[in-house]
Amino acid sequence: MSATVAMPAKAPGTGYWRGVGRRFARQPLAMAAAMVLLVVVLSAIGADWIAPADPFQTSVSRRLAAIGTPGRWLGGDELGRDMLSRLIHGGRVSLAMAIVPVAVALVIGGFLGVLAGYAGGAVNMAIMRVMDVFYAYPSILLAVAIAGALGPGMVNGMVALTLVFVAPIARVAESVTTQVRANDYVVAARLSGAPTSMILRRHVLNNVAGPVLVFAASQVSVSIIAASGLSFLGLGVSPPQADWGLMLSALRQALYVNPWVAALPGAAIFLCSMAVNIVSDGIRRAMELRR
Amino acid sequence: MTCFTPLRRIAAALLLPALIGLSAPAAAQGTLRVAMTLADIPLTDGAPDQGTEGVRFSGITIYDGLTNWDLTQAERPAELRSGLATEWAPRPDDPTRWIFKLRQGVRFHDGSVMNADAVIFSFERALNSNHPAYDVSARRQLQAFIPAVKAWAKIDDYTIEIETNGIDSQLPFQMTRLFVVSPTHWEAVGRDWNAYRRNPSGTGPWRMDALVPRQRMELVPNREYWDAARRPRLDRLILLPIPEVSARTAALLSNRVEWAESPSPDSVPRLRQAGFTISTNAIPHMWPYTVSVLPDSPFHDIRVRQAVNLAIDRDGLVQVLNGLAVPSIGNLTPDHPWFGTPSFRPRFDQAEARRLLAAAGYGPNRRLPLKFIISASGSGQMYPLLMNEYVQENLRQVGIDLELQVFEWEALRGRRRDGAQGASNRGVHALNNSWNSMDPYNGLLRFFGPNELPPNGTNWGNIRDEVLEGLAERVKGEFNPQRQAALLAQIHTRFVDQAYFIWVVHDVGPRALSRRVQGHVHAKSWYVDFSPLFLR
Amino acid sequence: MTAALEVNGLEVAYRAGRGFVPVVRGVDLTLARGKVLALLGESGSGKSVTLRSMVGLTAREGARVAGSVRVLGQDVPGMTARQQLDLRGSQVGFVFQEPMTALDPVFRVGDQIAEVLVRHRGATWAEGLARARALFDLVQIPAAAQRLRAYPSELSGGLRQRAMIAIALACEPPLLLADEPTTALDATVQIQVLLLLRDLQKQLGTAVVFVTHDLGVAAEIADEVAVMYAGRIVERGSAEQVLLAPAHPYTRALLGCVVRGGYAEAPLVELAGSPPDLARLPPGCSFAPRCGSAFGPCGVTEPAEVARPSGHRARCHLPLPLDDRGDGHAGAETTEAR
Amino acid sequence: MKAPLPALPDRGGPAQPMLTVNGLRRWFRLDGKRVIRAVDGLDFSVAKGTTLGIVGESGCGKSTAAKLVAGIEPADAGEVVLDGEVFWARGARIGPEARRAVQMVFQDSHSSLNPRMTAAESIAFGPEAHGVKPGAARDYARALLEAVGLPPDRFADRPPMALSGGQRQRVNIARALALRPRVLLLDEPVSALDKSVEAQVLNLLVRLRAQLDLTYVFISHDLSVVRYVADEVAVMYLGQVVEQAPASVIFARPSHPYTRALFASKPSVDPRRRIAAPPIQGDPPDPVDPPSGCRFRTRCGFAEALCATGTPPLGTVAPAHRVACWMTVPRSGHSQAGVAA
Amino acid sequence: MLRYLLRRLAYVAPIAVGVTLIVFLLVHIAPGDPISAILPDDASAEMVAEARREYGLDKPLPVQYGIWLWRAAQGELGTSIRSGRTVASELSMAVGNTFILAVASGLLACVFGVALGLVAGLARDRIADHVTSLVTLAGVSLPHYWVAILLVIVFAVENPWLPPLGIGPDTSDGWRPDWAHLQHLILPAIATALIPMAVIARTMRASVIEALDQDFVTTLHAKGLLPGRRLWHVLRNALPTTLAVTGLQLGNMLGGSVLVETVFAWPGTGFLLANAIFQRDLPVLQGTMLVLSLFFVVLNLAVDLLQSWADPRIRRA
Repeated sequence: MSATVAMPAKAPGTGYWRGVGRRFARQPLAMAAAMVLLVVVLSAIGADWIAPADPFQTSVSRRLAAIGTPGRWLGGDELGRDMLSRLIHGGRVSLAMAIVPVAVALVIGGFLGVLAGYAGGAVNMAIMRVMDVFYAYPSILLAVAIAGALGPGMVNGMVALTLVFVAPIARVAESVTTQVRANDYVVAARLSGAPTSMILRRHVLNNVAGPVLVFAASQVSVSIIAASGLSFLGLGVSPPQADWGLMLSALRQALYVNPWVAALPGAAIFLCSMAVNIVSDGIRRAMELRR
Repeated sequence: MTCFTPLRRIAAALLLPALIGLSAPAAAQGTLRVAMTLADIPLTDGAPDQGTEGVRFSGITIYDGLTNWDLTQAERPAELRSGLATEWAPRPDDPTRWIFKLRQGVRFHDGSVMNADAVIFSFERALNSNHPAYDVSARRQLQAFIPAVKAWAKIDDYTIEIETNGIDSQLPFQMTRLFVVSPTHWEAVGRDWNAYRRNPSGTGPWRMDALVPRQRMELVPNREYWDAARRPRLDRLILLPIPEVSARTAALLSNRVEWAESPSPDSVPRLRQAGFTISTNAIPHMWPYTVSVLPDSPFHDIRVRQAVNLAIDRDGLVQVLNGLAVPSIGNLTPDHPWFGTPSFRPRFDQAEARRLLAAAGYGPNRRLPLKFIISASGSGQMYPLLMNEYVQENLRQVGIDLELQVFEWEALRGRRRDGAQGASNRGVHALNNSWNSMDPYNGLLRFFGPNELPPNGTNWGNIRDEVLEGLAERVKGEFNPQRQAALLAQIHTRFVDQAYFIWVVHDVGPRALSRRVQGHVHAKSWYVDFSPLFLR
Repeated sequence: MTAALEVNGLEVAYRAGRGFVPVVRGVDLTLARGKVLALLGESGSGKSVTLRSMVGLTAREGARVAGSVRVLGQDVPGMTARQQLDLRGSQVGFVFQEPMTALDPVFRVGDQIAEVLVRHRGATWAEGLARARALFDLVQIPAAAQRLRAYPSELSGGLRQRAMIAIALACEPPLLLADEPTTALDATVQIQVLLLLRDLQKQLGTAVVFVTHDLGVAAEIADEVAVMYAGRIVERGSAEQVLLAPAHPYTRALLGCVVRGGYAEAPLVELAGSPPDLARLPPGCSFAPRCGSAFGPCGVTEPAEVARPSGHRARCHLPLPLDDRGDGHAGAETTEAR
Repeated sequence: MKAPLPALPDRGGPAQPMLTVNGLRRWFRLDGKRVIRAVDGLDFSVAKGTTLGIVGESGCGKSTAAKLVAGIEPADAGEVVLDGEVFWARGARIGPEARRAVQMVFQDSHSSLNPRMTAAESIAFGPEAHGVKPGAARDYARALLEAVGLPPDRFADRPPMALSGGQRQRVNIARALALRPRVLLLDEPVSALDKSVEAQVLNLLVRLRAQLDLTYVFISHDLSVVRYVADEVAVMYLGQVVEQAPASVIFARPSHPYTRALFASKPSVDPRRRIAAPPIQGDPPDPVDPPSGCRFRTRCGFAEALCATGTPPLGTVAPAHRVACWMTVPRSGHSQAGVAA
Repeated sequence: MLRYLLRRLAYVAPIAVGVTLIVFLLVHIAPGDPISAILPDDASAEMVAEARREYGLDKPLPVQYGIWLWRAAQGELGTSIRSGRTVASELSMAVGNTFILAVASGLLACVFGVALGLVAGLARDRIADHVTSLVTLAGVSLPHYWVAILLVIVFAVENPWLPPLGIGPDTSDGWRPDWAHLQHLILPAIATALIPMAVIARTMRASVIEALDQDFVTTLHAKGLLPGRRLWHVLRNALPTTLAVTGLQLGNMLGGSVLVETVFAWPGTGFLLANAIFQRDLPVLQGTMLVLSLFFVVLNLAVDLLQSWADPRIRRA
C-alpha cells in the first residue's frame, strides 16, 4: 500500500503508451530481446540485400561445411547451401508462419471476443461455447490434425495455426472486455446515450487492446514452435523455401556429423521464441498500471 | 566424434556417473534386431500390406510363394526360383492354362500338410468373394499383383492349374506374391483372419513368436523348413517399426538394433566412424519423375523431356546422398539384360539441355515454369525433399522454374490414381513416385498403353506409343526367356530414347549393419533373405 | 509493571524509485496496560504503518524502520525474527480492517484459529479446535460448531470480523492492535463489533491500539486519542481532551467536517486542499498550507510538541487554548452550533 | 459557462414531481432456482429541485435501484416517469435525447473514469456523442472543470491516475453534468473519500443543485451525510423501502424499528455519551433467501408471529410519512400496534 | 459439490458434441480420396465403389456423421483401414502407452514446475527469481522435439546411459514399473515435460506472488506463524490457479506428444495419430482425435472439480 507514493503531478494526456515505452525501456533484458527481434525482423525483410549468398545455390563440395568455411560463414546445409543466407531468408518464412496466424486469429478472435464480452447474454453464450469446443483440443494436436487434413503447405499450415489461436485469443478478449464493460466508466458512457460503436471505440477497445495484444504477442512464440513442429512432421512449409522448422527437420540427421551447424535452425527458433517471450513479458510488466 | 566432445562433457557433468552401465544392452546371442522404416508391422496373414516392404518383412519370412526370388547372390539381378511349386509351364495345347507341380513334404508351422487344397484355399480367400474364407483385405493387397490370374483348379493333391486372362508369360513372377496359407490353421483359430494375423501359420523359414502391433514382431526359425539351405541360423529375429530416421540412427548408435533400414545420407559418415557397415546395392527400384505427355504439357515435346534429363547432375546428387544411390539413366541399370541399346544417354550436359530448350522455344527470356507433385516421405521414396530440392536447383540453372507441391504419401498416391488427365492434376507436369522394377510388368509394361491408364494402371502420364504397345503384346505371348528378354530390351531402348521419364537415381537399398552381423547378402532386389544371417 | 507499549522516535520510510519516502516521521506513544488508545487520522497519515511497525510487520514489506518500540517491556526492533514471531499472536493480537481479505480464503475459519493455539500454546489440533469453539462463544458467534467448519466466504462481514477478533484474542494477549476493525462493516454491525471489542477489552484487561479515521468510533472506545497528520502525531491526550477541546487546528477541522446538522442551510466547514505529498513535504508545519490559522513561523519551522500539565499535547506554533477544562463543553457546543 | 447542448425543457411546472418510480422490481437468478431479490417493489417520487436520500446497508439493493432508475439495468417490472412522461417502461428503449435527462455519479471514482482518457476527454465524451464538435466539447469540458473547482489549466490533461480521489469525484460530477441532465443519481458519491474531502464534495453538490436547478437521488449508507443533503429520506432494507419521510420528520421521529436502530447505531463524537448496548443484533440476512413476511423481523426486537406471516404494507402514518411495519397499522394484530405510532 | 458437478457436466456435454462434430468434419474436409489409401494402385472402379460402401462413404455427410456418432457412443470406433484391427484395440494399446508417458512427464512437470515456481515466487525480484524465470522462459521457448533429439544424442548415443527409443526392452510384453522399463521413460518424459513444466512454473510464480500480495499473508505474520506453516497457506492459495493451468498443460502435453512420440518411436496416441495422418487411416485418425479431445474435456472437468475442492470460493460462485 504505502509503498507506492502519490503520482507525479504532471502526466501528459496521451502519456499512457509513452509511459509503457519508458517502463519497457527500463528493463535491460526486454530491450535486448527487442533488439534481437528487431534484427531478425529487419534481416528477414531485407533478406534479399543482406544475405551474403543465394540461399538456393547448392554446392556439393560444401555439404555440411563447418562454421567459418569461406563463403559459408555459418556452415553449409545438407545440400551445401549457405546456412547464414538460409537462416536470414528462413526468418522471413518462419516469422510469417508465426506472426500471420496469430495476427489473423487476433482479428477474428479479437472481434468475436469483444463482441461476446460486450454483448453478453445469449450472444456471449453462443460465441464462447463454440470457442470452448475449439479450446477442447490440445493446441498442437489440433494444428497437426488440421494441417494433416488439409495437407502440407505453408498456407495450409497457416490456416491450421490460425484456427488454433482463435479460441484462446477470443477467450482473453472476452474476459478482458467483460471486465472493462463492468467498469463504471462504460456504464457512464452508456448513460450518456452514445452510440455503441462510439463506446466500443473510445472506451472499450483502447482498454481491451493492450492486454489482448500482449497475450497475442506471447502466442507468437507458441506459434513459432508449433509452426516448426508442423514442418518437422512434414506438414508445414514446402521446399525449397528456407524455413527454420524445415531446416531443422532436414538437418536433424546432420546433428550426428556436424552438430554445430545442424543445431543452428533449432537455435534460431529458440532465440526468436525466447525473444518474443521476453518482450511480451516486458510489455506486460510495463503495462501494469499501479495505483 | 570430436565435434561432440563438448556435448559429451556437459552430459557427463549432468548425469550421475552411477547411471553409466545400468542400461548397457545385452542382446541374446544370435538375436538380430532390425529397425524397419515402417510405422507398423505389416499384416501377417500372407497378404501383407505396405507394399514391397510388407512382403520383405511379413511375406517371404513367414510364407512361401509358388515361386520365390533367388536372393542368394549380389552380382546379378535377382531371378525366379522354385518355391512351393517345383515346376511350372503353360499347357502346350492352351498357353492360357498353366500347370504348377507342388512340392511334397512341406508342412505349415501348425503342422498341417501343404498341398493343392491349401494353394486353392489361398486363391479362394483372396479372390472368391463367395468363399467362406474370403477376406477383403487379402483381396486388396493381392489382386493388383496377380492381374494375370483368372481361374484356378486342383488337378490332384500336388498339382494345380491356373488360367490366365489371355496369354500372359508374366504369371510366374506374379506367383511370388501369392503366399500360401494354411486352411487347417484358419479353421483352428476360429475362421477369423484377425486371429490368424495374431497367430499366423505359413511354410516359410521363420515362425512368428510374438507380435505387438506398432512395436515389435519376433520371429524364430522354422527348424523344419523344407529348404535346408535356407534354415535360419539366428536364434531370433526382431523387427521394430521405427519410421523416424533419426530414431533409427540413434537406435543403431546406441546398440539397440544391429540393422537399420535406410539410414539418412547425413548420418553415413558418423555411422561408418562408429564401425557400422553401410551396405548398398543397386536394386530394381527407380526414383524418376513420371511426366505428363498430354498435349497441354511442355513434356509433350520430346526435346523438353530430353533437356530436363540432361539438366540433372546425377553424380552430384549421389555425392549429396553420400553414395546411397546410383545414377539412373533408364528404368533399369545398364548392366541389366533388358537394358537394350538406347541412343539417348541421360547425362549431365546443361549446355545441351539449354540448346534443346531453346529449340523448344524456351530461353532466358521465356523461362519454363513446371510444377511437380512430390511426397514428403513414403515407402521407397528415398529422401524426397532433399533430392527434389537438389533437382530444383539443377533445373533453375537451365532456365526452368520448378514448383514443387508436397503431399503426404497417401495423398500423393491419390493424385497418382487420378492420372495426369485428372482434374486434380491440372497444371501438374510430373509426378515424383519411385517404382520397383523387378519384373517386366513392374519395370516396363505398366507405364504405357491404354490398359494401364489410371485408375486401372499406372500410366500416369498418358503415354501412348504404338511401337511400345506392339512390343508389349509380343512379350505376353513369349515364353522363351531369352526371346522375352530381347523383346524387353527393345521396349526399354524405345522408352529411354523417347525420354518418357526423367530418370534420376536408382535406390541402393541402403542398410546400416553392425559389424556383428555376418552372412549378409545384399541381393539386387527389394527383398532380403534373413536366413543366412548370424551374429558374431 | 511495564507499560503495554512505549514508542519513541519511530520512523518508517518506504522505497520509492531511487530513494526513500518517510511515511512515519518520529512518533512517540505510550500506552498503559488495559487502556485503549485511538490513533486517528485520514488515509495516508501513517497511522496504519505506525501500528504495523510496532510488531515488525512493515520491515517485511521492505520499509526502513528506525526508533524504539517496547512492547510489554521488550525491545521489538532488537529481537530476532523468530522472537518477533513468538511475540506476535501470542502476546500481541492483531485485527485488520477487511476481514474478507485478512482471513485466508481457502482455510476453514476454525483451523485458522486453532493454528495460533497450536503454534503458541503447544496445543494439539483437537485442543485448538475445542478452544476455538470457546472463543466463538466469547465473540458471540452463534452456531459455533457449524461456523468453525465454514470458509471465510461463507460468513457475513460481521461474523468474519468476530472470527478475526477470536484469532487475535486466542492466546489472550495483553496487547491488541486493531487496524480500522469496524470500517468495512455496516452501521448496525459496526456498533455491535465495536461494543464487543470494548467489552472484551474490559473483561480481559487487554491494552488496545485502535486505528480509525472515524471520530465517533474513537469516541466510543478510546481512553486516549492520538491524531496523526502527514506521518506525525499532531495531538494527543485523553479522549475528552482531544475530542471535546481539540488543541490542534487540524483536529478542530476534522471535527468540523463531521456532518451532524440538519439540512444544509449553511455549508459544512471544509478543509481546503488535500493531504501533502510525503515525498515533497512543505517546509515548516506540514499542515500549514491548509491551516486557517497559519502565520509567519508555520511555513518556516516545524513546531515542537507542547505539553500541558494535564498531559494534553499538540504540535502547533499557536499557543494552546487555556480553557482546557477537561469537560469539553465548549468544544462540543461550538461544533454542534454550526 | 456556455453549454453547447440545449437545456431540456421543463414540462409539468414546479408542482409535477420530477421523478416518479412505480413498482420497480429486479430479481437476479442464480442457476435457475435460487433468486436474489435485489429490488423488490420500489415506489417513490421526487419533487423538482429537491434531494431524495436513500439509506440502507450493503446488500439492501440501493445501488441496483439507482441503475434501474437510470435504465442501465433491465427491470423485471415497473416504470419510471420523468416530469410527467414515461422515461422508460419495461421493454422500451430510451431515446438518445431523453437519455441525457438522467445521469449518474458512482461510488468508485477510479473505475468510473476511463484510465486512458484525460479528465477533459472524459467530460467531453458525452457532448461529443450528442453531436457537439470536438473543439466545442473540449471548451465546455474545461468550463465544467472550472465549475467543479478544478482549474482546467492544471487538471484538463491529467489522466485519472494523476488525480486524487476527491479530484476524480469532481471530474465524475462534471462528466455527469456535461449532458445538462435534470436528475442526478448519486450512488455513494462520497463514501470512499476522506472526511475532509467529503465535506468539499458535499458542499459542491449542494451548490450545483441550486445553480443548475437539479434534482438529486442521493444514495448512501451514511446517515449523517444523507441528513445533510436530503429533503426527503427513504430507508431501504433487503430490497424494500421500510420507511420514507421528509428529512426533518424522519430524523425527529423515526418510526420503523430498523430506522431507529440505524440511527441509534451511529456513534457520537462525544466520549461521554457512549452507546451502552448495540441497538440490534446480527448481520443483514442473505438476500438470496430473505425472511418471510416482514424482512426485518429476524433482527427486530418487537417481532411477533404476525410478522413472519404477512408482509407489512408501506402505509401512511402521518402526512408524507410512510412506514412498513405492523406496529404502525392499527388493529393489525401486533401487540404494539398503534402504540409506536 | 454434487450440484456443482452436475452443473459442470451440463456445461461439458454440448462441448463434447461439438468436439465430435469437428473431429468428424476434420476428416471430411481433407482433400484427396481416403479410399485411395486402402486400395492397391490399380484397383478397379468396382473395388472403389465396394470400399466406399463398406466404409459408408457413399452416404451424405450428415448421415455419415449420425452413424459415426451413434457407433462411437457405443464404443465402436470402426476398423482401421490399414491394419484391419479395430480402432478400439489400436487405441487401447496406444492410450495405455501415452498414459504412462503422460503420468511420468506430468509428474515431472508438476513437481519441478511447482518447485521452480515456488522458489521464483518466494524469491521475487531477487537473483533466484531472475534465474528461475529465465530458465522457465527458455523452457517455453524451446522446440521440444528438437530437444528430444538432442537428449537422445547426448544421453543415449554419445553416452550410452539411457535407451534412445521404445517403451521397454525388446522382448517385453506390456509395461511394468521396473528399471528396465523406467529407463525408457526418462528421456521422452523429460522432453514432453519441458513446456508444461515451464508454464506451470510461470503460473506458480505468478500465483505465489499474487498470494503473497494478499492481505491474509500479513495476518499470518501477525499470528506469529512459522515459515513452514505460512508457506503451506501460500501454497494452498496458489493451488487453484496452478491446478487450472496444469490441467490445460497436461492436455497440451498430449498434443505435444505427437512430436515427441515420433522422435522416440513411443507407440502411443501421438505416434498412432501421426501415422494415421500419413496413411490416411481415417477411422484411426477420427478415433484418436476423438479419444484425445474427449479425454482433454474430461481432464478439464476433473481439473474444475479439483479446483473447486481446492478453492471454496469457486463452489459458491
